[in-house]
Amino acid sequence: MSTWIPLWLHRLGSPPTFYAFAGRLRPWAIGLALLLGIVALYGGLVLAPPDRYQGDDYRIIFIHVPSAWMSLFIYAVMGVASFVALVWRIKLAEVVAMESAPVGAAFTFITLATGSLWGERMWGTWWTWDARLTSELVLLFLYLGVIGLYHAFEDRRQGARAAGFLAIVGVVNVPIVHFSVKWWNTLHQGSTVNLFGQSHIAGDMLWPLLTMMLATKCYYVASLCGRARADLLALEGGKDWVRRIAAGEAR
Amino acid sequence: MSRAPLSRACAALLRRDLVLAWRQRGDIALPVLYALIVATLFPFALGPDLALLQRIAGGVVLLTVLLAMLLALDGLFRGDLEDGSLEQLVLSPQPLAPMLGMKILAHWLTTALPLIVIAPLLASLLHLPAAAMPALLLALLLATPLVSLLGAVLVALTAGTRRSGMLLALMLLPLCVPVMIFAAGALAAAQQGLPWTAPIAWLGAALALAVVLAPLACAAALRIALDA
Amino acid sequence: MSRAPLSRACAALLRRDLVLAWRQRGDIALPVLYALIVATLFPFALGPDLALLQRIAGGVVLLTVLLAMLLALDGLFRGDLEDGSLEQLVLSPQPLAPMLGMKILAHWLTTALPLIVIAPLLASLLHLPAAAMPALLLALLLATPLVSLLGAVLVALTAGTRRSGMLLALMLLPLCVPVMIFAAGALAAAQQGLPWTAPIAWLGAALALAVVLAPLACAAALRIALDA
Amino acid sequence: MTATAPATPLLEARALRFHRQDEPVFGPLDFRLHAGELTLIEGDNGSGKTTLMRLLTGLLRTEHGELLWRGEPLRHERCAGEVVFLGHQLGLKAELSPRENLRVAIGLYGRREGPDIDAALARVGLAGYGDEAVRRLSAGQKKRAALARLLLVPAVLWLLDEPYANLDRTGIELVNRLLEAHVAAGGAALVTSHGAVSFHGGAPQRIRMHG
Amino acid sequence: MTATAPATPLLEARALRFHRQDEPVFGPLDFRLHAGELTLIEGDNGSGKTTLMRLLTGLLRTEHGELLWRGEPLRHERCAGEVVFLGHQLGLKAELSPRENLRVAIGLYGRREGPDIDAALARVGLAGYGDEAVRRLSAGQKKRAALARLLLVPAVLWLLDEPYANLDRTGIELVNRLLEAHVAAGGAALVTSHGAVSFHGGAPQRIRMHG
Amino acid sequence: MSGLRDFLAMGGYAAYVWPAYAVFFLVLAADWLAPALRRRRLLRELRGRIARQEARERRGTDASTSLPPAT
Ligand code: HEM
Ligand SMILES: Nc1ncnc2c1ncn2[C@@H]1O[C@H](COP(=O)(O)OP(=O)(O)OP(=O)(O)O)[C@@H](O)[C@H]1O
Ligand SMILES: Nc1ncnc2c1ncn2[C@@H]1O[C@H](COP(=O)(O)OP(=O)(O)OP(=O)(O)O)[C@@H](O)[C@H]1O
Ligand SMILES: [Mg+2]
Ligand SMILES: [Mg+2]
Repeated sequence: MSTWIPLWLHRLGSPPTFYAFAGRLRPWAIGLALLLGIVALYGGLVLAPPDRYQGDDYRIIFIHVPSAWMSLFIYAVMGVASFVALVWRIKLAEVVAMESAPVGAAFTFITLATGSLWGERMWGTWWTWDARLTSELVLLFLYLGVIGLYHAFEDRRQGARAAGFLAIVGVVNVPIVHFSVKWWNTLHQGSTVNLFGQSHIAGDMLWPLLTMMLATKCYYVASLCGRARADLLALEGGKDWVRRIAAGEAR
Repeated sequence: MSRAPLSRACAALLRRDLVLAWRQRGDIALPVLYALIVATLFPFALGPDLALLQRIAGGVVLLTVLLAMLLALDGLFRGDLEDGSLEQLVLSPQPLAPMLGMKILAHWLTTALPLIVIAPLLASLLHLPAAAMPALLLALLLATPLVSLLGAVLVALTAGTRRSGMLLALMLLPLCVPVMIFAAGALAAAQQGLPWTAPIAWLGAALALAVVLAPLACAAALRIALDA
Repeated sequence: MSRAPLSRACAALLRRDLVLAWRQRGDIALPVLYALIVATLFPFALGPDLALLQRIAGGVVLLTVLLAMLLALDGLFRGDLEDGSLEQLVLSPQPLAPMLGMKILAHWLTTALPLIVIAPLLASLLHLPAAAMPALLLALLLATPLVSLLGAVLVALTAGTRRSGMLLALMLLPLCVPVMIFAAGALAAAQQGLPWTAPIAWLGAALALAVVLAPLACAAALRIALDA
Repeated sequence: MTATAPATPLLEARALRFHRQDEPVFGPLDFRLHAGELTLIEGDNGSGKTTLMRLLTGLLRTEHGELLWRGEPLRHERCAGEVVFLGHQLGLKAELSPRENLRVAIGLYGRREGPDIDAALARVGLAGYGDEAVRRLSAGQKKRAALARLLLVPAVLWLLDEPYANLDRTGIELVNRLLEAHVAAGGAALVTSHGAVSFHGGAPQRIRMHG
Repeated sequence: MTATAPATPLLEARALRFHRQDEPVFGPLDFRLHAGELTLIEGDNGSGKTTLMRLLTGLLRTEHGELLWRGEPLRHERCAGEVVFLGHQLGLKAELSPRENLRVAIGLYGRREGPDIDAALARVGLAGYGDEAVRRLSAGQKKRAALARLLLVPAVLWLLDEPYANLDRTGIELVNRLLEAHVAAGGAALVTSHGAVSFHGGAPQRIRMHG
Repeated sequence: MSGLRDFLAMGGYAAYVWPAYAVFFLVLAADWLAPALRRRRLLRELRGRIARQEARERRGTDASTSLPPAT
């Protein structure tokens, strides 16, 4: 047990192995994501009753909140992977960090867009400069900065190092987003879902929310697999295994 | 044969940058003039409503100074990168972090300091109440080196790239927001006659941290950037 | 052997500048992001008072776009001057004025146009009433090329000097004030529901004049600047 | 190539001097350059070779002495398109590829009959580098990309300021062959260099700066 | 000069290769450079000479093969102050005078006993140009100002990338004499060039890139 | 049928709810397609690079022929 896990990780760390592994994992992950997503949407859009105060409008919650969680979760993953990449110079960690960024940015954008739509109805304005909204916007900028920096370098590994550096510095923002509602008084509502304690939300709204959260996690894994595969091709362009793939797909 | 002591090297570098800035004093004056233009055009853009101007004066001065600094930030390493001086600096037997600290200091002295000097003028152009002036100056004295230091790290990160401009701006935004919030907070409190030491203290603490860490981060970032 | 016709030369130059801008699209995005930063920081600087913001929104957007353009103006000829391309252009068998017209056009397309595109976004970030939007866009569409054209003449004049930055800013200020006054006038009128065609018409007339004269002046200025 | 009457020289300098802030840069020079001739400008570092070149292009103004183009005072409009200049700064955009740079040059200067861009790139030894950004080329490769311009644009007079710098031996050979072919086809060239020229088409005329 | 045990070479490369995005730039190289030796790096344009130099300074990271400095892996901290690099970009600030530029170099790198700034400027033929802005010097004069740095800073290893480019004949002579004196005093030098070297201190070792 | 219409009307908030869902799905779809397109482009570029390298290697072996003929 204590020996095969490092061994397995080491094997997986080799790009061609990971390329193949990700290729096999991807269909499963996206399949699961779709399945969970459909179930959650059915539960959220059809089964769950209208909210007592908000009517049907609250149904945005089923995408807003999981997206918001993912935007933070993915940033954390990216930060950890960047740290590993900078300290131990593991190519795969670089790939995971850098390819997480676009997915995270997508979820952050969704959070902002859906939040705005919701806010237009709930608060009468689609944007205010309160702490939660602003720090989430800053999160988007951080993601974009990481992506931009990565691609701005000619040498990808150099880019990964520079962007990883930025990602680590930006980790400070993650707790700020999460606790902003607590630290400052904001228009945005506080924590309602509590994984460990009592959640302040009806059960038939809670389960689709949690299912959707799992679906987005699965989607992240699937998307990351696809992106990492593409990135590995770019990164290892000179290696034989990639050239074989290139030659193979020419036919 | 004699090794160059660190202090001598720092002095040489600081002196070089200051002399260079003096030779190209037109370029130092640019941010100052830019700030002046903003302060001059503002009343035209908004119409000459005195109470309105007075109300927004503090924020506008802060913002203007910060933006004028950002303008100049981009050039922090550009010249040295293009003519090969940066390579010579990195290859010198001196530790890189203090050297970069000197460069940042020179940059602050030549861009931010003139801005701080004219800030009272800008403020009175916009009819800022005199009572808020100390808070404004103190906020600027703390906020500008903070922006210089943190900005330098980002500039170093983008030094090796082609598309530095956009990236820099992208990365600077999240950085400026908190600085702005604290500085503007102090100013607003002062304008309303409330105590304004707390946000200033926060800025001071952040500055102390940045003085120590930013040159190190800058050196690390620059080594990454040059490795191409 | 074939002489290059003027139209072909114009197309080649325009295309070159657009391709270059695209390759360095980070640098095009810089003014846009800069404008975004200003619009983002403004509410922090002033505090989130909706009515106040709304009141100054139009002027701030105008000013921001203009300043962001000025930012980029400085680089209009710098790159070409440094790598010798400008000499090659001047020595080519083409009349210089239309060539420079193309460069100015490319510059406007790559800096001002993106700014105009995001201007509505900026405006709504600052809660500008929707009714004022057409006036804002029209004012920008006329004011930005005017600034590009007049600015180009000044940039050409200062191209050969070392202290370009300050000079440029100094000379631009008196130039921007009238543009700003007319544009802001139109906007203020629109915001109050008054007719706003007169100031816009003035801007249009100035633009028509500038389109004809500015490239000629620019060419003359550039020849002077290169003779050193 | 445009044929010129052999009597009037393409370019003629009479008592040409240049002062910079009243300090003389180079003394009075007299020379004539006919079509089909190559002239070397020789002189130590700082003797004014580059300055002379810039004067000949019309970028600097002639204030003392006379400079005639086909017998008439040299003005930019008169010689435009017939002169091509390659200086210490190569005039290549670093972000564009050699191919794109050459395409712009053709757009501005027109195109001579003869090789197309690909052939010109191959001739200067840059086959395979046509689509790389110039920024990524080595110092000598950049120089070669600039030389390719000479092959493509229709110009009678080539003004080359140290064309040999940064080139390897085959590159130096290449420049010599390019010059020979240009002169043989009736063109003219003024070249500064510190000694790499070996010219097989008759002894070139020499201008010594600083006597 | 610092004396080294003759057994361990100053600089040693073992199977040194460099790849740029997985494309090989130059093949495996093996060489040793002892104190008191001069090595020429030869190769065509684009063969990787400049890249090799940047690798030797530690600006680029060695990823394949080994690079040893006095027997230990080359790291910047280890060789700092003992190596001086002169590349295609001269590292001079255009707005400062040669004298000011050299003063900065001394501040950063320290000063060897020997000539002072004025003497060094005179030695490279820039007497009288010490206070002119570098921007106003000719191409060759700029190069000479950069060469003066070699005379002033204490470094054992000189890495010179095309030191002869843009120099006139006396300038080329000057570089050759500088190299001889440096090597005679126990220094070492790596020089790339396209053929201007004439060295009187024994036949230099040669490294062929793309051999 | 009216069930579906009610469902689509979202209690009067269709204008908020459905755009939100549309954003969600469109953005994720774009995210999903991006790597596939990039992969195609990468492989195409890679094949070009291989071809270029082969051309260079060929050029390397008979470098003398690329010289212009001496007159
Ligand atoms: C642009 C506007 C908005 C943004 C950027 C935004 C952002 C976020 C973020 C980042 C989170 C996750 C926080 C965390 O996990 O710590 C979140 C959660 C949440 N948001 Fe929003 N939001 C916006 C508008 C709204 C609106 C208008 C509502 C409804 C009135 C809303 C309701 C919620 C709820 C209920 C949660 C879950 C809180 C929890 O249980 O932790 N949001 N939002
Ligand atoms: N920054 C860069 N990015 C990518 N490729 C580069 C870069 N610099 C050089 N190259 C490529 O690497 C190879 C070696 O370049 P290098 O500059 O080391 O050559 P060199 O031997 O110094 O040539 P020269 O004699 O022309 O100076 C060339 O093919 C060049 O195109
Ligand atoms: N922009 C300038 N401003 C003032 N003086 C200059 C300028 N450029 C050159 N000089 C001076 O004019 C003289 C001639 O310079 P020029 O560049 O013409 O020399 P050159 O013969 O080309 O030398 P090299 O062989 O080094 O290229 C030099 O003494 C130089 O210092
Ligand atoms: Mg010269
Ligand atoms: Mg080289």
